[in-house]
Amino acid sequence: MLLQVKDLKSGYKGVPAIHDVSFEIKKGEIVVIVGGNGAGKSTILRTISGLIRPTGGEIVFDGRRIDQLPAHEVVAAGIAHVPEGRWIFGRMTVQQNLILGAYTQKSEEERLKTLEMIYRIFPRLKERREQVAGTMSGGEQQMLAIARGLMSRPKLLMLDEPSLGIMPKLVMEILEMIREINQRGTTILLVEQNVHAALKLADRAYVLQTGRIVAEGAGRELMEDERIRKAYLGM
Amino acid sequence: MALLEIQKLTKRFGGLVANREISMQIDEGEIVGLIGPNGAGKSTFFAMVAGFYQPDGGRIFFNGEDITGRSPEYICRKGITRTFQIVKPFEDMTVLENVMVGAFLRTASPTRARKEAEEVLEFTGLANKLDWEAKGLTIADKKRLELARALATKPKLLLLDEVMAGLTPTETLEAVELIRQIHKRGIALFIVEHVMEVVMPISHRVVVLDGGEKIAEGTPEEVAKDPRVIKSYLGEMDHVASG
Amino acid sequence: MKESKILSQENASLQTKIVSKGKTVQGVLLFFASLALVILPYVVQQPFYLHVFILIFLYAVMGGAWNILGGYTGQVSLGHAVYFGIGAYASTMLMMEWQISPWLGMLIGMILAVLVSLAIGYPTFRLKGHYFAIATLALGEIFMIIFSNWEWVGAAVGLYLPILPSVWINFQFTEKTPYYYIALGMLGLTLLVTRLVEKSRLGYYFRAIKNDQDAAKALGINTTYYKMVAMAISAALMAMAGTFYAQYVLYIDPNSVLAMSISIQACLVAVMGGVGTLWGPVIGAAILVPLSEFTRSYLGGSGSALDLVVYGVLIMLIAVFQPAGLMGLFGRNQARRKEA
Amino acid sequence: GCTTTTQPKETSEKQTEQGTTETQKSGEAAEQVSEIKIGAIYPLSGSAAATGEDLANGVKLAVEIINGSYPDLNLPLAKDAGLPNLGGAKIKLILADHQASPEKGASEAERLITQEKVVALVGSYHSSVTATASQTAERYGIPFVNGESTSPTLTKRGFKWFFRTTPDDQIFSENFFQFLDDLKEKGLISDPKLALLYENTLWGSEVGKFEKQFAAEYGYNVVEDINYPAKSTNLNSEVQKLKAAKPDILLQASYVSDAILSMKTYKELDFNVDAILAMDAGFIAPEFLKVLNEDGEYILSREVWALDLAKNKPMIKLVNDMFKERFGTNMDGNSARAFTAMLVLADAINRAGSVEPEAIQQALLETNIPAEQLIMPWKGIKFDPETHQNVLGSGIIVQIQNGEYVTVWPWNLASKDLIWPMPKWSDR
Amino acid sequence: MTTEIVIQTLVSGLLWGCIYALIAIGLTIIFGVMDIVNFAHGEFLMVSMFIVYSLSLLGINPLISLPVAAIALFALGILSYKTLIRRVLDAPMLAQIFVTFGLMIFLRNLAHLIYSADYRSVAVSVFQGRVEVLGIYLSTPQVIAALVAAVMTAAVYWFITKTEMGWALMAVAENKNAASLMGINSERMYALAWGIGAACVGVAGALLANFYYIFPEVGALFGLLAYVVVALGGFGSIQGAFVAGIIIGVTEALAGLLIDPSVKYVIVFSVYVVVVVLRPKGLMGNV
Ligand SMILES: Nc1ncnc2c1ncn2[C@@H]1O[C@H](COP(=O)(O)OP(=O)(O)OP(=O)(O)O)[C@@H](O)[C@H]1O
Ligand SMILES: Nc1ncnc2c1ncn2[C@@H]1O[C@H](COP(=O)(O)OP(=O)(O)OP(=O)(O)O)[C@@H](O)[C@H]1O
Ligand SMILES: CC(C)C[C@H](N)C(=O)O
Ligand SMILES: [Mg+2]
Ligand SMILES: [Mg+2]
Repeated sequence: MLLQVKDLKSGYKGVPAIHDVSFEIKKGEIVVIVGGNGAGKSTILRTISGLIRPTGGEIVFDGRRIDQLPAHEVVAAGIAHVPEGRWIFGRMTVQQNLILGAYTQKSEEERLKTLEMIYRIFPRLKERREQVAGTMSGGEQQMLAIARGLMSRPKLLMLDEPSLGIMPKLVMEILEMIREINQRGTTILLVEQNVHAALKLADRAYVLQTGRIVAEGAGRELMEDERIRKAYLGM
Repeated sequence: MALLEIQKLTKRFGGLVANREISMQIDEGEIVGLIGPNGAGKSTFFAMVAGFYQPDGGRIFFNGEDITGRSPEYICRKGITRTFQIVKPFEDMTVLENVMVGAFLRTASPTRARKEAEEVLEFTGLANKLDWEAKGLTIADKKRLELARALATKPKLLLLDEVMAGLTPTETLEAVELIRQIHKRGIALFIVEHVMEVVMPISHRVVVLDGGEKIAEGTPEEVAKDPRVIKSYLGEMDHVASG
Repeated sequence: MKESKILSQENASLQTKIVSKGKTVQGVLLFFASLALVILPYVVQQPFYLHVFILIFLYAVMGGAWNILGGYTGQVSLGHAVYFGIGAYASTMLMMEWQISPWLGMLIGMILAVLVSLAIGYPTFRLKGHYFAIATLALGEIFMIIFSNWEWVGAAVGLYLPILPSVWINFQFTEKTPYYYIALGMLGLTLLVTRLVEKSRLGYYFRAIKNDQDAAKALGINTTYYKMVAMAISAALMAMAGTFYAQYVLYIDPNSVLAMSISIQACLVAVMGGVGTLWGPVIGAAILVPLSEFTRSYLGGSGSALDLVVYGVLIMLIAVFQPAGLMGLFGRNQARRKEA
Repeated sequence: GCTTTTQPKETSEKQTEQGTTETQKSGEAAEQVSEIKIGAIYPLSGSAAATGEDLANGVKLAVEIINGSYPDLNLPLAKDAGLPNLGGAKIKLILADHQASPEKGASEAERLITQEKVVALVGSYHSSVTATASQTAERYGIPFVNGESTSPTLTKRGFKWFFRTTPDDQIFSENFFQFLDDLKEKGLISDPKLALLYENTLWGSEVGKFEKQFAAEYGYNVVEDINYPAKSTNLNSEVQKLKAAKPDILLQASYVSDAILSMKTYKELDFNVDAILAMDAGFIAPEFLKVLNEDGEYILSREVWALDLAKNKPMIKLVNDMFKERFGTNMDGNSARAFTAMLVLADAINRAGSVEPEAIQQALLETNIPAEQLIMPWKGIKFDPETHQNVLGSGIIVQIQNGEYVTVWPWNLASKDLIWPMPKWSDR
Repeated sequence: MTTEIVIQTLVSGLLWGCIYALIAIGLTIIFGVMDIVNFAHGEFLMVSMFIVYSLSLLGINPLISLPVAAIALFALGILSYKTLIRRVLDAPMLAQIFVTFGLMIFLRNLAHLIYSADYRSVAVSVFQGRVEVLGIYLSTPQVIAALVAAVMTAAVYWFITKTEMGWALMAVAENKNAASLMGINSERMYALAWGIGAACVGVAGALLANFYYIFPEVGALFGLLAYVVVALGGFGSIQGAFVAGIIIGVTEALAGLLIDPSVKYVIVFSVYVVVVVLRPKGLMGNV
């Protein structure tokens, strides 16, 4: 078991956003969390990565409690979080952004190797590596954000709506890429509104509704579920 | 006469030509989609139409008036309101107050502005978050707020830059319905959106940009079949079909 | 879906009830507070205490003036001394050169301040954040130097106001009480203006500009124009305070009415009380003025600067523990409600 | 004590009436007064705080001498402990800080008068602050004795309660030209080119104005006239301008920071003149020499006091010794003037035999202290009945020689010979 | 007016400009990373000068006290951050301004309390006297300060743009949360920025102490100019601060000489206003 979340409670300024959420991720899996707008998906990811402190519950990663760690130590422990809204460093170049992604990786050699790999996956970034990241288009920035998350060579990569604002052709490519990254050995926790594609991709999925997990199962299973189809797939 | 007429609009950033001699028009009551790969220049184009960027060439006419290079607020008063791809809510103000700011464009009376804002919020489904501070909204709600605020200015033409992104398919359907309702009020719409489930069913016409140039224009069906569009933008369409 | 809507409407009406109840309580409190202030001079016979109250009112007016531009509109000016100085100099010069009553002089000073504020605002409002703050600071210094060299207004020597008979038209009194009421009246006016602004379209536009200028433009707000409006109102009130100062102290020089410290004081009062709130500057002044007066009185005579050490520590403490200003202590419930 | 609390409802006329009756009441009580409160308002913090401390020390020593018994000192009230006419009542000094702000000065005056119930005030060094503080005193009808503010305007306001012991800048400026005329007579100069450098403050620009006026009157040629901003970080361009004008004599008016800075810059840029005639202030502040050491040598400054005056008046040394013992430094023109103002005030209160303001005011008007009873080189103290300016005051000129301020002019008071011209930097 | 005098003035202005730059660099670093204008910057300078002064009383050579002052100021910067600034990170900009404003009043008057208001100077200055080049006088301590300014600008610039830690600082500056997702400890970076910024002004103070008088209010003189220099150069821009320092120094000197000393600061401030009206982000600002 790579990640275990038990009875997690969290929220903002005393207002709870998720209630007693429990789920787990095994090594090598792709797990998807789906749910409507404001359900609390991003909040779960933020709590795991240490951006917000949980108000209750436990998070165990790789056999170690991480729920009280600050964000920068969570990264060091092996979790990368590609947040909603990208958060790239707009004033720095693409390459600087990427290198900062590998901040916890102290070996220069390893870093260059990872960078090479990233440039293979995202040739657009290689081409634009000297561009100031803030002037790139929305989609380009999203690529950069994912690539930067990968730079730390995480054991668990958490992606918050990576397809947001991405052109259709790339959406498929990005999801394809996620599968590829997963096949190279990185466990994935994905939050996605593009429910079809995400469920197709997922080994397992959780459905979140107003801060509570209301259903779970294998991706394809859920896609068949009548309630889910109605609530999320618009069918 | 076209509501919006654009002639050979050009914008450069240093060496990069973000928009090259783009011409197009929008008629009264029309819904036009603007699609194209990331970085194609869509937001740039919007920014020029709304007066946020000065074009390096070309002209923009609205209702027959040359509005090229006019200030954003002038253009807004004339009837074009934009939303921002990267949302810009008034964070310290409540949802209601945000929308009232929009409504104040057409009335100076706080009571009227409030009534109108409430109506718009009801219409856009934010009515239950009236007194939330805008900074506490999720991104999707912030986008909805952008839309509500823009609507409150009573525009003739609404420029929507990816306000539908980040919705579940069910929510997307609701959003499409919302856009239809807006259209019914006689407002022309110019929409940038990567979610084909939104663009294709509602657009009367679709314009496609790539690398700063207009590469195609036509009905959604025509565009969807255009090989250039498929190659550079849509890719394999299977996931679209599944919507 | 429908259910939740109804629920929230109920909630909303409940809240309005609570709010309106809060409002009546507030109204009653306000009424008694004003009454207390009005009869205060009949109760407090110590001129020094009246003096402290007058200073509180004066600084509250300055803070309130600053608040319109800095608090509501978010344009942090560190050069408001310019308008204060104009108010002080205009009424004084008009009085000395043409025997014009300072009351009229005050109005003319306010108009002049508005004109100058527009001339300052037009070029500088394209600047944002700290660039604007430092630009206003620089302009403040420029005005100060110009006045220090301008012979007609007494240059660095300053102006001694002629002592005139104590009648209302002369805006000069041998006693504190009239000054007290004038200052109180000016404060009332400032609060009234602030209230009107707050509740009207202006107030919404100001706050929109403070939050995001691009978004404001996209909604048809001519940001420069509205910033100028805010600046003009702010400048006029500041000039009014300047006239009062001149008539109260009866000696002005660039150092005492145009110095950077005036601008900073005005800002400090608003910030300590709570920017962008009606009562913030009043609370700020009510804390800061006595703090400064009494620490100086009790500790200043030693010459060890202990009073200012204490003053500095207190400012740090307030800023650290009440960063949203002391209003935060009162307004907390309201803020919670909005966030929840 | 004496109550001057006024009823806010009363009109001003009534107030005076009432004031009189009240003070009469307190006059009756005078015999039982054991403590007389006097307020002193000085810049105890802020950039002039060093000087403020010096002034406060002067006042403190005066109070000590008044309250104690010092038969060897031929000063008013030194012999007896306290004020004999008020049954040996002691003076209680209340110090207040005005931070160099006119508003705070007025505020402190207000507080001292109405809260502390002081019977009179001294202070406040900065003329701008004295202006407002004395205004407050005027309003309350409380005597204000000023010992060290030199703006001539102060005594031209027609105030009834304001008295000044020190000569003003007009007199001091004229002293310079009398001195120059004397030099001419001695053949040390013939037709010197003068340059003026003065700071852009109330005090500095008034000095500049008088210097220009007297230069014209006495027929001297001013080749450069620089009004510079106080609180400059550097004075390079000012000094370059001076160099370009090549004057023989520089007349300067600066507070201490600029005095120090200018001297450093003269040396650095090798600016030489025959003499620098300084309008005291920064040039006589104790820090001036502490910071500059030998680089401050040969400066000529107008003064009102110098330690070497003790040659003619041994009492000066006695007082200075007391001062040094208590505060660790020698007295200077500032502390000596503040000291004197306090003595003058106490003397008046004593002669009034009452703490009633009107009585003190009357006594002040009748003040006539002879030269022997002063540590100042003045002919005495006697106030002009109209302006209340001491008419017997005068200035001296001192020169820094071997780290001491020695009197060099008027010739009859001089303890050392004038060194003229001052050596070039390269020859030192 | 001879050319020689104009040149001499220009050179003096240049030297002073470098000193302004030296003082301003620390301010721009702190601003660049934290988006906070430290109003106590001038007082940091003053503290450093008093440290050098106190050590000189013990007969310690200013050359030795320079690193001591730099380290002490580094500590003061970190202390200020940990005790004050950290608590107002999420507060509005104005609250931040006023924490540092309170710190300014506090430090200034604390110095007064400890050292009294007297003016002092360092007795055992090593950098003394002046050199003469082609008839132009250069004050030795100022030349040294100017050289240090140039070296320090280069060093800080290199640090920020070329080292990973510099990038990390900039990353935190831009988006603290995003930086922490990269594994960067933003707390440490903020503290570091305050430390480095204060250390830079510590160096400036240590050099200035060699040729300038020292008293509790000395920071006020330089503080205001430092803000203008930083804003003119562009908040957060190291090179900008250097160039702006020189522009201000030269403008001040030439305006005083060629126009009138009484209005030299009018010209200086006008230069700032005119430049930012034309370039709203200062000369080299990118923020
Ligand atoms: N910064 C914040 N401050 C206060 N409340 C917040 C904040 N961010 C989110 N919330 C609230 O927490 C709840 C959960 O939000 P969250 O962002 O986790 O939802 P989500 O499932 O990711 O939604 P979306 O699909 O729109 O991104 C929402 O009610 C939201 O309003
Ligand atoms: N201010 C700017 N400076 C330099 N380049 C810019 C600037 N703004 C945009 N660009 C560049 O111009 C191109 C067009 O950008 P634009 O934002 O218009 O794309 P878009 O079509 O909206 O893309 P997306 O769908 O990803 O939002 C991009 O390559 C972008 O990097
Ligand atoms: C030189 C000083 C004794 C004069 C005094 N500072 C004044 O302002 O009048
Ligand atoms: Mg989310
Ligand atoms: Mg875009």
